[in-house]
Amino acid sequence: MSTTHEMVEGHLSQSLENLRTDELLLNMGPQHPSTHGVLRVVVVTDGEIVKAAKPEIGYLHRCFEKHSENVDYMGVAPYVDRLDYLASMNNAMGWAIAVEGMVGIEVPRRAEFIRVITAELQRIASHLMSFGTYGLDMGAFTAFMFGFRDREMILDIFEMMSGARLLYNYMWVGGVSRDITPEAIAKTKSFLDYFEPKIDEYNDLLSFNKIFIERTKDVGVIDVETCHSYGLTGVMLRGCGVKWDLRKEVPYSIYKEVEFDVPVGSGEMGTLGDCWDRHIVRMREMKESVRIVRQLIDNIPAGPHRGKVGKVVKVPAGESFSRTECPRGELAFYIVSDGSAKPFRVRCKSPCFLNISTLDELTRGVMVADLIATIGSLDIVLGEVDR
Amino acid sequence: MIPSDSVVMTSVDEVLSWGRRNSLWPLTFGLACCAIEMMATGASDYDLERFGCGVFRATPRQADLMIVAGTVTLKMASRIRTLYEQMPEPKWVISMGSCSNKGGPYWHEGYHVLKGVDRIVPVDVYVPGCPPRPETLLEAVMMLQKKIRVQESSMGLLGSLRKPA
Amino acid sequence: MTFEEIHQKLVAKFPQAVQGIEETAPEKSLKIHPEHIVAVIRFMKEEMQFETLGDLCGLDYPALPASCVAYHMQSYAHKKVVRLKCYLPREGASIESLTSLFKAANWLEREAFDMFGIRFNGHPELRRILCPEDWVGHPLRKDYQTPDYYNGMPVPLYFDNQDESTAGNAKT
Amino acid sequence: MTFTDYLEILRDIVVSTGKGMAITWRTFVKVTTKGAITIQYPEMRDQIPLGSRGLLFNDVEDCISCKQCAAACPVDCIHIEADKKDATVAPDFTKGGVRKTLDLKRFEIDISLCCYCGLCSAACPTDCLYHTKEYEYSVYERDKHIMDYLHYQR
Repeated sequence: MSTTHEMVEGHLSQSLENLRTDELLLNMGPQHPSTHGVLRVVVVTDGEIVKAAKPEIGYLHRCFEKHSENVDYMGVAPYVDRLDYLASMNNAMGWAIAVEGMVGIEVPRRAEFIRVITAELQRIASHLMSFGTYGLDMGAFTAFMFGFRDREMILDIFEMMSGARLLYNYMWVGGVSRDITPEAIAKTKSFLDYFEPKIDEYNDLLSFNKIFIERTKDVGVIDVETCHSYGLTGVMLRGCGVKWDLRKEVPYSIYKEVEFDVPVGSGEMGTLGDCWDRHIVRMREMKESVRIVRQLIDNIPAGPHRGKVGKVVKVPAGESFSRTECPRGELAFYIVSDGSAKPFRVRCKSPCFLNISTLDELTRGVMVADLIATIGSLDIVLGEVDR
Repeated sequence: MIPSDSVVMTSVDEVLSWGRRNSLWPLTFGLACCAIEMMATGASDYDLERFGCGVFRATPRQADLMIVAGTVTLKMASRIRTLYEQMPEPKWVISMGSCSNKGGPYWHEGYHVLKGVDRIVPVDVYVPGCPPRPETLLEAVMMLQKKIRVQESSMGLLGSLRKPA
Repeated sequence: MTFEEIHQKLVAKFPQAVQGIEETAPEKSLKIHPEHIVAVIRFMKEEMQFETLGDLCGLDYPALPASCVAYHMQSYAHKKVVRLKCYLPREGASIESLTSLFKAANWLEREAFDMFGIRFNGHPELRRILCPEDWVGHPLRKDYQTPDYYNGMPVPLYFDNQDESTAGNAKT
Repeated sequence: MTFTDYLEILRDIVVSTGKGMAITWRTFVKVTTKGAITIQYPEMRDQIPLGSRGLLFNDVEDCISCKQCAAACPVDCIHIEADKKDATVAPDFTKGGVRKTLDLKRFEIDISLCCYCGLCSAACPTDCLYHTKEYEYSVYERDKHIMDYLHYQR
């Protein structure tokens, strides 16, 4: 006679076998507070565990490449600003450098200085945005408020320089559209003095908060092999320890005259290449950007702010693939020109497009909350993903 | 006796309309660059919360106001129509930015862009700009509140529930 | 490692694959025969330290008439980017897929198929990525006509004969 | 995960969250004493810098209808119609002294298509088309956004 224990065990194990639990197909739809825009992730979950998370994109496909075939080279700049609308200055700089490489215009030194200053300020603003929204994803509302408060100061500087708050059309082919004024220089300097200590404050506020660490360490781990296979660049690559920054390795503009170092993830809190590493690399990159702007802001040389460029930019026939380091990775423009006023074909290789394609492989078998943490750490902008 | 200045005589409609227009709960619904300016409006510098409009609800079930901020693409259009239908009845739409007004810079070659969100959703206030300044969005919210005051009180209590179909 | 050395190495290894150099302005590009593209890229990945596929995009040359796939191989060791171009017939072009070598190729090829209609044999799930599933035509081809209606919604702002925009404000 | 690890994590959480709370508290004190940074919009307006790109405006007297702006606009939202002036009429000059050879009949900018990039105001030879600092012109009907600058009342 089996003891009551065995009977209960037998009954329990027997009844659990044919207990069929279905997997839930969940649409983390195009409208979702933590998908950073119109990204749709089709999630197959077994309870809390994510079986598969296939991202669906294309909800913000605005036909950039079709537009760039029907507008002249100066007219493409407003569309390039709207690609990665959190880092418009970096996109515009990438586009301007690509076209100048083909035409061979000599950009005056003053314009180069102004360009690097604005590009680095834009990098700080973009990383502040990523810091704010990543805090929001993890439930920390103050990070969003602090991040936006400081970002507004940078937007005020840009409005004084270029006339617009978010999409500037400031970097024209051959230089910059308006000269930098002494008030803008003074305001930048006061911003730098105000902002430098704030980065450590924000690290104490969010990055070294134990709850934040527990939520992001060992989550969404990427190794170097996956990076090369997916073609990931920028913060994703530096997050897993590879010291590769285009501004250092293949320096364009005047980055070779500026010294700064490249922060690299080192697996302090968890394994190497997890969400926390990527976050801390972005925070330390802000410090480096402040250092760069400090070195340039005081000795902007005199001279014209734009080189000799006619009303219509004439580009000789040819092809060029030029890469620049954007806050989200290496943004490249592959321009095919047939010598007419309009480009024959413009291909924008966007880093976020490849970043989000890794989502399925990163989030197999994780909790749904970690799926949100991984999407937040990829720091995607849908304007650039869908082009 | 009740001191006369402390008593406010008003119709139930006025109170209903006053309550509605001062607690418009928007739907978190950012599409593109205008969404960043909408978030900047919601953040600390230009506070949308001062107009009772700062509580961004994630689900359409609890939202009264849909701010369409960004480019409406054809793939997204059916979703916007579904979201609009899921919102409870007294609902309003603000179309923010040139893209959702009439297609904006993407009207010429945008094969995948819907030329204006008012083709799928009735719009109450059009906000110009690309992207509009946060103050422009605040002014649009104030214009919408004016429109609610005029529209509600003129139709009476039951009228306000029977929005023109 | 300059462009000429890379060219020599590839010609030495694949004499019939490399069809020549295109003298395009700032950077030259290599014309590769479509049949051997996977072998060439595998060789570049394993032996010539081109660790990652920088970009893969489609092009449409109505004049030739040909459609083309441009591969940009990126090397961290040499700090260089090399462009390989494969010319394909304009209608019904198809080429071997690179998903066996690079996982980035999965999405990049889906976009090239979506925009130009170039089929990639051996791709795990070749379907549209940017346009909706039921979209007709491949938009980035030069002879593409914007559809007049999609799911009942008018697409162009002005129809040819009207100046006034086809607003058609929707009822509630 | 022994009990001491659990306690350790608990201690870290309390310490780091406390540090974060301290930062928020300091900000709270600073804000209540020195005043919030929120711009009380309708009563208090933010000071917009010079040259900020708001609503476009065309000073029609100076316009020589050269259509440079329409050509430079990447979005084609500027519609201009002008016809020849017959030579018999006395010549007409802009403020800047440029001779106007064309008679402007229609100058409209569809603001709900415009992307405020500023390429048109840069291309204008007589600088009559420029961005004002105006940003409060939301409307209830979209057709009011087609700005007709010939009979323009603001």
